[in-house]
Amino acid sequence: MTHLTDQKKRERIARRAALELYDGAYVNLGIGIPTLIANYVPAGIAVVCQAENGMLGVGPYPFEGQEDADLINAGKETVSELPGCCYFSSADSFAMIRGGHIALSFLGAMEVDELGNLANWTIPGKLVKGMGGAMDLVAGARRVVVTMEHTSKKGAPKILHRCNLPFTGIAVVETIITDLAVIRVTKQGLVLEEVVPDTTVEHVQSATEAALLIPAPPRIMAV
Amino acid sequence: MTHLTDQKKRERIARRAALELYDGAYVNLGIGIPTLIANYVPAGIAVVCQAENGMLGVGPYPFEGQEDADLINAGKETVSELPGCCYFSSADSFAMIRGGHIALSFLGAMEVDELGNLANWTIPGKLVKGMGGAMDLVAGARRVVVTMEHTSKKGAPKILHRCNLPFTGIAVVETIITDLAVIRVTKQGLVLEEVVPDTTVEHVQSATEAALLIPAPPRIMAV
Amino acid sequence: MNKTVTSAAAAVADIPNGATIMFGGFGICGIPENLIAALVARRVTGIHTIGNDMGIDGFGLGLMLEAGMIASHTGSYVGDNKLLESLLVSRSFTINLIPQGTLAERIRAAGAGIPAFYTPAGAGTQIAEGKEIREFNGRPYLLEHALHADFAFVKAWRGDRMGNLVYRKTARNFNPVMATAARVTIAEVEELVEPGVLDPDAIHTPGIYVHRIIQGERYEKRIERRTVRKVPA
Amino acid sequence: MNKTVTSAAAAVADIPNGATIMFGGFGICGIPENLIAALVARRVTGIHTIGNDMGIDGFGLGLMLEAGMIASHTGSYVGDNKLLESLLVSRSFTINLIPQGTLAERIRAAGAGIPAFYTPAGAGTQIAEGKEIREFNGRPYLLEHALHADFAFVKAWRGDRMGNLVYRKTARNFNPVMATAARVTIAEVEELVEPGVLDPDAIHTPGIYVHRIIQGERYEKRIERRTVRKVPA
Repeated sequence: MTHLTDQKKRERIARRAALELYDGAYVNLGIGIPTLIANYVPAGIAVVCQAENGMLGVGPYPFEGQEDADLINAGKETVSELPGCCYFSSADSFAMIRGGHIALSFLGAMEVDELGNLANWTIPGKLVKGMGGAMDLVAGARRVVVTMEHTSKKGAPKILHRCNLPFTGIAVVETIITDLAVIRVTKQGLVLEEVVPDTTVEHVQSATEAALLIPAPPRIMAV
Repeated sequence: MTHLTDQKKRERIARRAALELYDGAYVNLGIGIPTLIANYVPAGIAVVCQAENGMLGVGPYPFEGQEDADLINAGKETVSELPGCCYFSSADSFAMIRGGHIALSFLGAMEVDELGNLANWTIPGKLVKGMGGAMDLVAGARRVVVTMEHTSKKGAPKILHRCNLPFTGIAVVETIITDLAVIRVTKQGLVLEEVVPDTTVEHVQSATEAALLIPAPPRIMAV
Repeated sequence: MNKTVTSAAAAVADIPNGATIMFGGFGICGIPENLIAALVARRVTGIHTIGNDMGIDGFGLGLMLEAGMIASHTGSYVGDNKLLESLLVSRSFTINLIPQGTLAERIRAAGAGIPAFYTPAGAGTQIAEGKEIREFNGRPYLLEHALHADFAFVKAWRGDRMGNLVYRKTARNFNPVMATAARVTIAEVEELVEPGVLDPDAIHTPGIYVHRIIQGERYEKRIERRTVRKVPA
Repeated sequence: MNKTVTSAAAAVADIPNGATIMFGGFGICGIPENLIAALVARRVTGIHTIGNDMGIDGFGLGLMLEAGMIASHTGSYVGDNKLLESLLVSRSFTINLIPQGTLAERIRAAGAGIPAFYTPAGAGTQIAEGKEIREFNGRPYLLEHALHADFAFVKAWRGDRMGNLVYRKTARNFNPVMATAARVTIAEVEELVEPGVLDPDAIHTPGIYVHRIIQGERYEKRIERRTVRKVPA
């Protein structure tokens, strides 16, 4: 198996996640790996990115010298405008999110389990930084896609039978995309749909606490 | 006692109601007599009129030829803009009303009773036209002032011990201004505060079903 | 991204009998004239309409009423349509009357993912019958539920092909909130422009809420009550 | 009607110790710099702050934190202020964390006369503890209550002396909704204009919500995370 740098892993995840996009999709990209997805939008596809602080049509980072203190994304980074963008208040932004108008929400995770439960906001005993908009996003977006490294830095599984950490949302995750595999959350459990070319189904299962269902041979994940 | 035409009665009521205004007040003027109040705003006082279909800063009827189909009040009449006016949606308009931001709501009434209950939207057995925004206005405005003729066309009292008609709101009316008197709704009951110069306290009481309290000699109502 | 549909007829072509449709407008101000006309031309039936009122005889929702297309109406006021009055008197029509603010807020709730909320409007009245009543700070409130629709017809002044909309003056009214509350929102505009033309700070309805947009034609924009002042000599 | 106050100091002169104050802004974008500075200069104490976050060390609400003026904070995120982190670790500070959308909606509810509403955010999580849970269409929702304040400090781009406000780009964020939810709303603007200058169709906060307005001075408008692309050669 190839040993990838963290940066390569993150790019691999983002590249695969971008294949979930479709023309005309309204999406929210979380902080971290999800932010990278914007770099891999397939050609011929136009998506509209929402920033939950109050913008649709978020563009790339501004050119040097064109930064505007009044124009940031939810990660507080300076961004630019795309034609057709618009602004709205936090209340209107979360009405949009909660009301199911965002097609796809990509988020990172500390843990995901086979019921689609998600934990990504706090570790008991450690500093609580706050959930920000994550609880609203996972409750409101029509599809929640978790993008994360398959295991922790120490190699411990993050895809579990049941989450140990406090939940961000219950039964909210629909798809998990990692540096090793694409996993779909179904009523029957976690279905292994794709694996990367440089690994095996057995390795993916060994890096996963939850049992993976394989109703059909997994496809090769595009990397 | 002077016999007034209906038009004179309505003007008298509107003129007295205008004395409830104060500089900087945000007010909603209902259909009918309340609409006339705008004609009697005391000099030196600026009030901002709200139209619940989505406008603050409603101006007078437009000059001939300047009517705009996109600019109407809640009575569906063409109106004009005053400087500093603004527009908003129906949802935002009633958020404003329900949230207690309108200082004064003037409405007509079929019946008012000594608990401050108001009936002004429907008569059983007759055609129901709908409550429009009246229930929201009486529930949300900080002060509700009823402006109406003291009795029905047939001379029957409209200020009752208890309303007979279906309620628009419960314990919502604070002041009643008629062609005969100004009456304040208090926890103790209806207090007769002012009577018009051309009538007597006895006459006002005889035209009123509810008992009128007179803790202090009524003032002369400005007509 | 291009949500432009070539005609009002095409924009409403898939609306089935029995659909629930929201109609923007207050009286006949800010109503989707072209979409209503196209729907009337299709003669779909059993439509459940949601709108503040039913306009006037011969214009706006009045046209659908006259064509016998409406199975029920939900709104706050009906008093300005004489045909509707007579249908109500003859009890041949179902109407659901709701306080105007509650109507607007129930529609907003549907768009905003709020299944239910409490409101003071109507507490203690007929409107409260059968509803949950709850006290907050000693005052009674009614539980009201989100009001959704299959389709929303909205009318804006200007729009772009991504669906961003700007309304003009009091023609805004119920349009923006209805745009958020339907499975499919169809907008008609007086002027269709390219993305980037509308000021991003001044867009009232973000394009995300609009699924189809048409350039309206031949706006009548009738006035219900023409009230004027004399021009001073 | 003139709501103009001559200085930030005058605008905040009556704020007592122990007041609950909402602060517009997301991070340090769209924060009421002048009003915060004036309040810090007064050294009022025991303030209960409500805001999405607490900005950064040395700017925004961070200044009030450093001055020891804050008794508690209600918001959705605290991660970008190191002093706050250490206060939380030492348990010398009370914080109430709320999902960002629930925070925004609770504030909107306060302004809109809605005492409580149901939301799906946080159902099944720690956030749900002690809260009423209710199913609608088979899905659990939490009952959340309106969140009011004594004062709201908001920052707009332009405003007029009647209190009408227009925000710029993502500096809008929590400002408009907070403007509706306090007994006294104080606005600071980069440019104060006469009534009639702002386009009535493009006003974000109607003047009715604003009680005092000041022309702000010397805006720093710091950037928290400056991220840029190279200009192509």
